[in-house]
Amino acid sequence: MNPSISFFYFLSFLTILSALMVVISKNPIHSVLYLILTFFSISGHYILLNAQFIAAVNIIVYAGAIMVLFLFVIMFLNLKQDQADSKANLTKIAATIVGGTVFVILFGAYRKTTLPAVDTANYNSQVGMIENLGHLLFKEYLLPFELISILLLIAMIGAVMLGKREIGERHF
Amino acid sequence: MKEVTIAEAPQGHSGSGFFATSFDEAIGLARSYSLWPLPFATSCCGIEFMATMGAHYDISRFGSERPSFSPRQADLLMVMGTIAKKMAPVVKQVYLQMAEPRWVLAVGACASSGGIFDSYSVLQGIDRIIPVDVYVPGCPPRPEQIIDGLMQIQHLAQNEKLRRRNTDEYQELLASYNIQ
Amino acid sequence: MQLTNRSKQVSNKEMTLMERAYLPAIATGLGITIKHFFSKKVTIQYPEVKRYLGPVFRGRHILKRDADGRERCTACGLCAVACPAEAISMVAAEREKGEENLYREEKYAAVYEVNMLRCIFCGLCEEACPKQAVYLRHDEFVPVFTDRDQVIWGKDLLVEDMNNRYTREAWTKEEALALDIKRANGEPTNVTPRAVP
Amino acid sequence: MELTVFIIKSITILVVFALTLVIAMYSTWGERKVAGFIQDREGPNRAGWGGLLQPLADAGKMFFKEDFIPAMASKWLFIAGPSLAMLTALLASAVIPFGSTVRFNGVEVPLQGVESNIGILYVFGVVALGVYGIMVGGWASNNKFSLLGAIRAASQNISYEIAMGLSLIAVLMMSSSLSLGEIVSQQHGGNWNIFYQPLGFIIFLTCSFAECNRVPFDLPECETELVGGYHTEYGSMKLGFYLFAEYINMFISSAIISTLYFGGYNYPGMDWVYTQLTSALGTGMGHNIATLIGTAVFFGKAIFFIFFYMWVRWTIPRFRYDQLMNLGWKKLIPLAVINIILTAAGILFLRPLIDQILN
Amino acid sequence: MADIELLPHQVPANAELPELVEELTTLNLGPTHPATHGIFQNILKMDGEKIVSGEQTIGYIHRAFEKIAERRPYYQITTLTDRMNYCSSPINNLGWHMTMEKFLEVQVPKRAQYIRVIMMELARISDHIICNSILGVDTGAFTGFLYVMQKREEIYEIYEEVCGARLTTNMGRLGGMERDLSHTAVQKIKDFIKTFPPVLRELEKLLNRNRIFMDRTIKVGAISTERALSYGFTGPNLRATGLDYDVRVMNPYSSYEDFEFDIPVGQHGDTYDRYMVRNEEMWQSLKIVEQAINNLPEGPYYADAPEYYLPPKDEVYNSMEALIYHFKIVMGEIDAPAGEIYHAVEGGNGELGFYMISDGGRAPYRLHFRRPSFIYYQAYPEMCKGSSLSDAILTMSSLNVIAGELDA
Amino acid sequence: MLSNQEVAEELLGKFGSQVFDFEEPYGLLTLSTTREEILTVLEFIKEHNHFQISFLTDLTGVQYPDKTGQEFMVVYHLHSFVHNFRIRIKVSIPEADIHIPTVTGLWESANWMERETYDFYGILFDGHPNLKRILNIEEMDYFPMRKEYPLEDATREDKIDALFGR
Repeated sequence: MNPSISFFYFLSFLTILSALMVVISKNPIHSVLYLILTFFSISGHYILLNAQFIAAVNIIVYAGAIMVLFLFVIMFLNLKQDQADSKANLTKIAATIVGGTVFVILFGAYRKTTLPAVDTANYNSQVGMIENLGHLLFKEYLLPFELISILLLIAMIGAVMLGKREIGERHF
Repeated sequence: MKEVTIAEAPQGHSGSGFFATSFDEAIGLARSYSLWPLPFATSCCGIEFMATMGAHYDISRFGSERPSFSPRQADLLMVMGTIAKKMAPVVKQVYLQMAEPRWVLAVGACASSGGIFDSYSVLQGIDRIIPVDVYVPGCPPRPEQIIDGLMQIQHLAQNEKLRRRNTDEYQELLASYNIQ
Repeated sequence: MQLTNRSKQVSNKEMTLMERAYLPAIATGLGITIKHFFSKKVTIQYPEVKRYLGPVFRGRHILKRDADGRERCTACGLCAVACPAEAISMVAAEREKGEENLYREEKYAAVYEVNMLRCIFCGLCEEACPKQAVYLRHDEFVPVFTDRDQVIWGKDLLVEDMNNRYTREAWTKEEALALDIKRANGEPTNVTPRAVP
Repeated sequence: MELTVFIIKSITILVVFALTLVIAMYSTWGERKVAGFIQDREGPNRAGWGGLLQPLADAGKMFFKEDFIPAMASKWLFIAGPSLAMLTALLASAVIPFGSTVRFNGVEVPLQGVESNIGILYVFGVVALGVYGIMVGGWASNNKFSLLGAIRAASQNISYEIAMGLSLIAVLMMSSSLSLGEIVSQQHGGNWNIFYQPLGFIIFLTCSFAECNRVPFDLPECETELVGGYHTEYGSMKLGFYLFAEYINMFISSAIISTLYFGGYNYPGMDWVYTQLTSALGTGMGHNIATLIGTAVFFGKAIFFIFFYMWVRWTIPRFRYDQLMNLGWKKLIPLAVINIILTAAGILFLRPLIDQILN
Repeated sequence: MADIELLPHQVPANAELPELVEELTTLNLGPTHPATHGIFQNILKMDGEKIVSGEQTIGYIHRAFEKIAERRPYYQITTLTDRMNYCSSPINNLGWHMTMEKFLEVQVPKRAQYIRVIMMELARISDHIICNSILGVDTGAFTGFLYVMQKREEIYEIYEEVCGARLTTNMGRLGGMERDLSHTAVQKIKDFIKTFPPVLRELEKLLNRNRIFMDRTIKVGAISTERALSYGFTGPNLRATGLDYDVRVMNPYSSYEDFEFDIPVGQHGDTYDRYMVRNEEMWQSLKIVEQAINNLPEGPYYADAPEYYLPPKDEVYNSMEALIYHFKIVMGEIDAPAGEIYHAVEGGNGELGFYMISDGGRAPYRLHFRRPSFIYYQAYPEMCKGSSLSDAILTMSSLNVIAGELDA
Repeated sequence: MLSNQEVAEELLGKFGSQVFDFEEPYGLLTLSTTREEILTVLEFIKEHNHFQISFLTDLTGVQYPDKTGQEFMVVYHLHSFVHNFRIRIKVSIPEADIHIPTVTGLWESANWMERETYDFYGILFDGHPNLKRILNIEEMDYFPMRKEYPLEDATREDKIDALFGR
């Protein structure tokens, strides 16, 4: 096995393990930290795919910003006291059923798909590099890119409007 | 990084070896030049402490200018000013929160002995509740005297064996103040 | 409301455009601090360099002897009464025959103790003493203590050593004032520190 | 050949690492000295000559201080906090180009830990993670002051990262590369970015103050409000790690500022020096010495910015939490956007115009 | 966050909302918090970073001044007043002496009065230096503090020249001063007048018009004149609200009527106003010192009142009469009439009053100190309500609450 | 300017025999009233259109253990900034019934001053919003400023009264 393959297996193991720990951990803070670890190992996968830009952005955006906000909210809500709460058995059963169903669907879908074979000879290893990505985004797909940014802008404004507190409401 | 434990010397071999002694000395020196004080300033002596921190006397020459208001980070509790009976539990609490090794400097007449306030509300010296290493007389002491006190503490720190804080005598001393 | 005609409005809260922009004020501040960075330092290297504490500084106590080496204290107790900290205590004794070279008066203090941790160095004892016996030295402090047992100073520490007498330029307020006037007028003073007359 | 490169690379990385640590260590001494000098006093001068052993004394004391974990604290996270802070602080120095290249047996090895085409993004990623150390530690302490400090740190770092990134985009637009080595070499010959990006530089500088939690943005640990902020409950070497991480961060951001805006290892007249050296000492030796001079210049710039951080710290008051947020979101971000637009206009219209005139 | 109190959220009665609970954090500010420069505790109910309500606990250095004063002869009470507002102890000492002089109807010579004015104004400067520079420290600007502290050190040198101690000066005697101003002291005071303005200007440049500082202090901890009066504010804190009440002008004592000075007032009684008023008061004090030192009258420095003022040492040794007076004064057996008196001086923080009842004994029958800090500090919760923690700390340090004066 | 005469006459005219013991020690108008009238007297001079004696300078207690039936006294010092006029009002209360109405409704500043007086003397101010000890520890079971209690800390050991001194 060459080093990158073994590294791939190691990363996959780490990803799945930490993803499981996210679900299993009782303490929400621990969950968040495991989630961050998951993002890291996913970034590792990106690097293996020679997509360094995506890897960096994944860390900056998800691990660096969004998860900080998660942690922030959890710290503020102070869920530490509630960790002993026992979920009702019904909830557990329902969760198992839903989860199981999703798993079955995914598995079925996976079985139906045939993965395209990679043409190793003609494969451009630089496709994930940032220059190529830039060309794609700002030349070929300029319109969809701009539309998406407008969409995000609208979403952001909407979130601000929703989150804006009225006078007299509680504030952080 | 628990309290460093050095293996017990073999029986029949008294006194610490050369290495242990010079190591003790090195750490003692390090500690003495990095005494971060917790200024527990309640009254007049606190104002003199400001002068000690100030440009003229400059306590930072001794490496002690970083006042740690959190007891966890402090090495030296400087009790400056009157400690009333209402305040006494707080002083003791702060002392308990400090991590070993810790030293206590009672600055001024009030902290050392109550001074002129021989009244119903004032604690007659903080050594009734916590062990004090050095007393600085004066009401308030001049900055020079506070520096003298600090240097005395430095002297104590330099000559202290690493193991002192684990000895029975030290535990007894603490026990006599109902600590631990 | 205005009560007098002397009031003066001092606070102006309107900011100019320059002040709004943060940076000019910060630059001014940085200018001031960098000027100090290169200026002369005022620090006194204390244990090596000692500051002159002024002619009337109230340092540690001393019990004076007279020129013949006799103790001046007559154990009248005025200093103990004047002490707001109740730090002075004494036991009086009658002078025996043959002790005239030791004590100047018929009565003397057999025990004279000052609790140095209680003392607040207010100088009232010095003022109260009618026999010029107790003084607060202007050139020495009480040293720091490491033990509670050291803090009560008896006569062994307080009484002046004849080989190393405590001297001052002026002993009374009047003397000090006269000396000061002379100095101010530029007259030659030639005062050497001396023991109590 | 591979082996020589590997050895040189390892030595470079080790040296870079050691230098970072030593500089951070002596920054603590420098901070106390600078504070002293600015405040008309001496600063530490008893431990060793001029107090030079002061960092060692601090370290020795901290190592042998009783290690303490508060009873109510979450034990593992309490330990993880300072470790994370230290880790993320040290990671960033890997991509900074400290000098041009050294020639060794005809092999050119850049003085840079890792040359990466996304260097600046890597730095950003690492910096973005820096806040975890503070947040985790502050939360794990189970102390209200620590928690407030942690929360302030989190929101402050996230907010200022945005402005920081936006101000950088202008630089990246000019250099059209994300590689730090590339950005530096483009600034060769007095072509420093500071001359083209003064506004961006000021925004970047401000944000770097905020990212390092330095005055005027030291709210997470401001002494008079939150005692020690997130590290209130920390003692011994864990506190040492936090303080150390702060100084490493300071060094890293100084290094990045000099890389991005002040030409890195470039200095005026370096070509002349280079030709003189190579003609005097030969291409190999002369080149290496010229590189070393460049590295020294780089460190000089970085140390100046460390000094600048300290200078500012001992001069101005700090912001209040909401004012800090207002400054970040309502002033710096719009300014950064304006800066981007101006730069874009400059690149699109001004540069061809100048080129036309020159030709 | 160990202890959290859940309070029902105040929901409008007609609103159909699910029951909300509001989490209030209790933050214990003090007694050993670095910003509570003296020692007092503020228990703040916080909603995030906003303060909902606060309650203070004081008395952490209660030393029973009033009880001790009932046991001490009149001349020993200075050792208590020294330690009351220790930032400006000469004002307290001399205020007490003036009370006694008024009570015993002793006429103090003009020279002594001028020396007292000089000392009191220097004390006011040192008091305000501490308050204003500590406000700077609390906003994070530490350096200005150390610049002006160097000048405070010079004030202490002047004290030392005059009375022999730095902080707890035990200054003045019943009937005058304990000694005349020496030539060195005069020289030092003149030097101080020359060298202080540049340093104070530096502090002003560092803070006054710095936007960060202005933003931090403007509209922080504001109080209106009416509320301030109701809360018993006096001194710079009252003047910051715009009312020019100053004991030195309203009821001049110790020849204050001879001097030209203005009463600085602010606009809204916020932290910036308090800062600016104190700042300007330093300039005014400097002006007074300058006038006093330049017009220092010649003459004796103590009153001709042998039954109250200790005779010169030489006379004690030689004259029987002087010796008797000496013993009587030291033993505290002075002939004080029965009666009561209230006398106020303008202390560093406001009207410092001495209410004394005598029954003719050697010590006061009852001595009550009107301590300005004690009275105005109760307004603190109202002043910091609704502001953030940072504001509350600035409000506290701009109020200049001196623990010794607060708890007595 | 207000004169003592003017104020005294106005008060006598309004309250008659409820205000008594007029004195002028060191020029400060001093008068006594009863605890039933104290609130109305204070309110009257505070709200008086001309006097405007609206600033409560000081409030404190005094104990006279020998005056049976009037063991305690509460002293109010008031000040009119407009006229620069000070007035002192005293109220005597017996130890057996140690109550007096609070003036916290008129001045906020009275709050702590009354608490202090309670702490020192045990005088109960009826209607006070938060009458508890302020300077001393809550556990204290006596009122330390009363003359019968000693000043000294009873636990002090290093003091030898047998020696010279006090």
